[in-house]
Amino acid sequence: MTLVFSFFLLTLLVITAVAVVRTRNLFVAVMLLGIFSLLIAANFLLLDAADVALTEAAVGAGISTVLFLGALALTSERERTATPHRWLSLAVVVSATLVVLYATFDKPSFGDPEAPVHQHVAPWYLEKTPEAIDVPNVVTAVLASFRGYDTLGEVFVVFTAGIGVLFLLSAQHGHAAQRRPDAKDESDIGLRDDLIPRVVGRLLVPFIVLFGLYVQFHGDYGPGGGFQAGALIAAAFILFALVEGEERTLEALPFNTLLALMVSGALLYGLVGLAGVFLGGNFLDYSVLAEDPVAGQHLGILLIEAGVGLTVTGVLLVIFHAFAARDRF
Amino acid sequence: MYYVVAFATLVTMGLALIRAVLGPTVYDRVLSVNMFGTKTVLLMSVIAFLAGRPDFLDLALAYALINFIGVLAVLEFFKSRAARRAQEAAEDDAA
Amino acid sequence: MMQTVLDILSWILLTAGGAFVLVGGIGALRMPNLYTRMHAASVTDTMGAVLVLAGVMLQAGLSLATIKLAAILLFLLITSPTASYALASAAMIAGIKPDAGRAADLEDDA
Amino acid sequence: MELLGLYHYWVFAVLLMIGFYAVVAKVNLVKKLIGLSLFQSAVFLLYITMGKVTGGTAPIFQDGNVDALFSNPLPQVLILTAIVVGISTTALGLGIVVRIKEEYGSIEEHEIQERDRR
Repeated sequence: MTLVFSFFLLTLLVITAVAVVRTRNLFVAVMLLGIFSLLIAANFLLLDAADVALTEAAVGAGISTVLFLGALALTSERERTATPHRWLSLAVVVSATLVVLYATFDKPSFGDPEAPVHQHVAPWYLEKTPEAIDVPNVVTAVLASFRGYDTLGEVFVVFTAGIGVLFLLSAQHGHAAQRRPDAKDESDIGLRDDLIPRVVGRLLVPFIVLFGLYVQFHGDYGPGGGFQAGALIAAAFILFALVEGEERTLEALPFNTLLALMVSGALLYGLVGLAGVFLGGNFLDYSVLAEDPVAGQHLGILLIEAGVGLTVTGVLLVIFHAFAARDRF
Repeated sequence: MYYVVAFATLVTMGLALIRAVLGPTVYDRVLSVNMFGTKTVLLMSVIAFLAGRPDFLDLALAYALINFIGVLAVLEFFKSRAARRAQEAAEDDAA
Repeated sequence: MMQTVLDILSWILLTAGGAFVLVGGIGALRMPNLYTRMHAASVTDTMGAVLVLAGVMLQAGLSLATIKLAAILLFLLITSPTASYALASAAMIAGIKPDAGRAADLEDDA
Repeated sequence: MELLGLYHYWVFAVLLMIGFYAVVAKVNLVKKLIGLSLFQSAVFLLYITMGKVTGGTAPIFQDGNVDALFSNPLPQVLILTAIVVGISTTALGLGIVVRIKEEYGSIEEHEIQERDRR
């Protein structure tokens, strides 16, 4: 029966995607992208991927909409020109689709336990997690411990993307501010005039942060972890910025603190890895961090998840502030 | 019984999607997104119990907490656009 | 005995909730203009959500899940009217006037 | 039923190519990025679909029950990190588009090329 639900959601997904591409109004495309994200998160949940669905929820529900809207405010809301060579592109894409569809016939049927993906590595992770790491959430165990290198790389990609956005958008920062000093005061108040969003927003911010911390530290036992928590906490501060204005958010959490968060998270991750080397193990081998290997694993996972959470929060907020600061000039 | 609710929610999602695709104004689309959000919360709570995994409720909780940020961002977007247009008009008048 | 009563009660709540959700969805599709559609959509956010979550809560019994469901319900009841307010406010700024007599709407980009 | 088992993969293929169409055919740079994120989501869907095992449950042990049938945790790990990386790189792309708009006054590809030729 859940398979029927899944089919229905997937069909809606395709309709949404077609609508996203067809509309010439970019604002509408962003709204439809929000629906797309909700649908794909529901699909992930039906496919047993609770952690992935939580990540999609944390990122897709607030942050990506806010970022796209910020970019639209700085560029334009409409596609001005019609698609050139439309039929040629369509022909190319349709033939490519047919090739990919042809390839799917070699795929093992949906949910087949005998499929090649399930034969190698994954059973080993499921078998070893209880004895070697002893956390209930196998996804967290694989993410933070078995494949710690991989996650280290991902954290640095996120970090680099944050630095890239800073380089691109904070150029001429001071210069532009001098150019139009009056523009700042009028558009920076956010929704401070709207009493209802302001009260509700202020009320919810602490709860979202609290939930973010729960997701961060409960990630060993249920769906969650640093990536989801970072996105949730960033969403809380973005909400605060929406209802109270940029200025006050930067007072509460100054830009330099955000940079420090970003850097310290990545550093913490790397240092935990190095600590393993100095204590006589391998890089990112947490077993040597404590007397008991399993306790060492727990400590290591806690620390690197904290590092991930710090970096993701820092980077997402830095990106948000970079776009929002441009908006005012 | 969960199936009845899940089915009703899915059909409503479909209807909301039709409204989002048809428009006609951008605000109808925002309305659909918002409706979609609450429907997803309901669907996820029901799926959590259908699958016998109450820990999936964290997801529904996440959506319940942060889904309205998108709509607030839309309001902020239109307000600042209106302010920008008013300012541009004032500058044009001055020039 | 107690369990049966609870089951029946929760099934009634769930079915009624499903019905409200469906009605709201049909309303959001069929109503003539933005503000009336918003009115229909909010039925699913309030009545639908309250009944469905209450029904699920009765099934969950006294556990952590019930507390989470209560939190979900509380936050939904706080956030969805706020979202409706924000949407109506944005539409008003853009100049869409509530007009019961007019069936059609302005086009995109109004 | 045999064929319906491939429905998820078909949806993947169609979504992938819808995103691809937006990237190759559209001239608006923001639209291209939106297409790219559709493309990306399609890949996420493929991975998670491959990880699903019929009758399995999410790979989180409940009450110490380690012997139940679980879906494959590995694709979930890869995609979980990829989603956050995806939003950061999309933001980077949007940052480049914003700078292009500031320098060229347009985000339509052919207008940018025209200005470059001058």
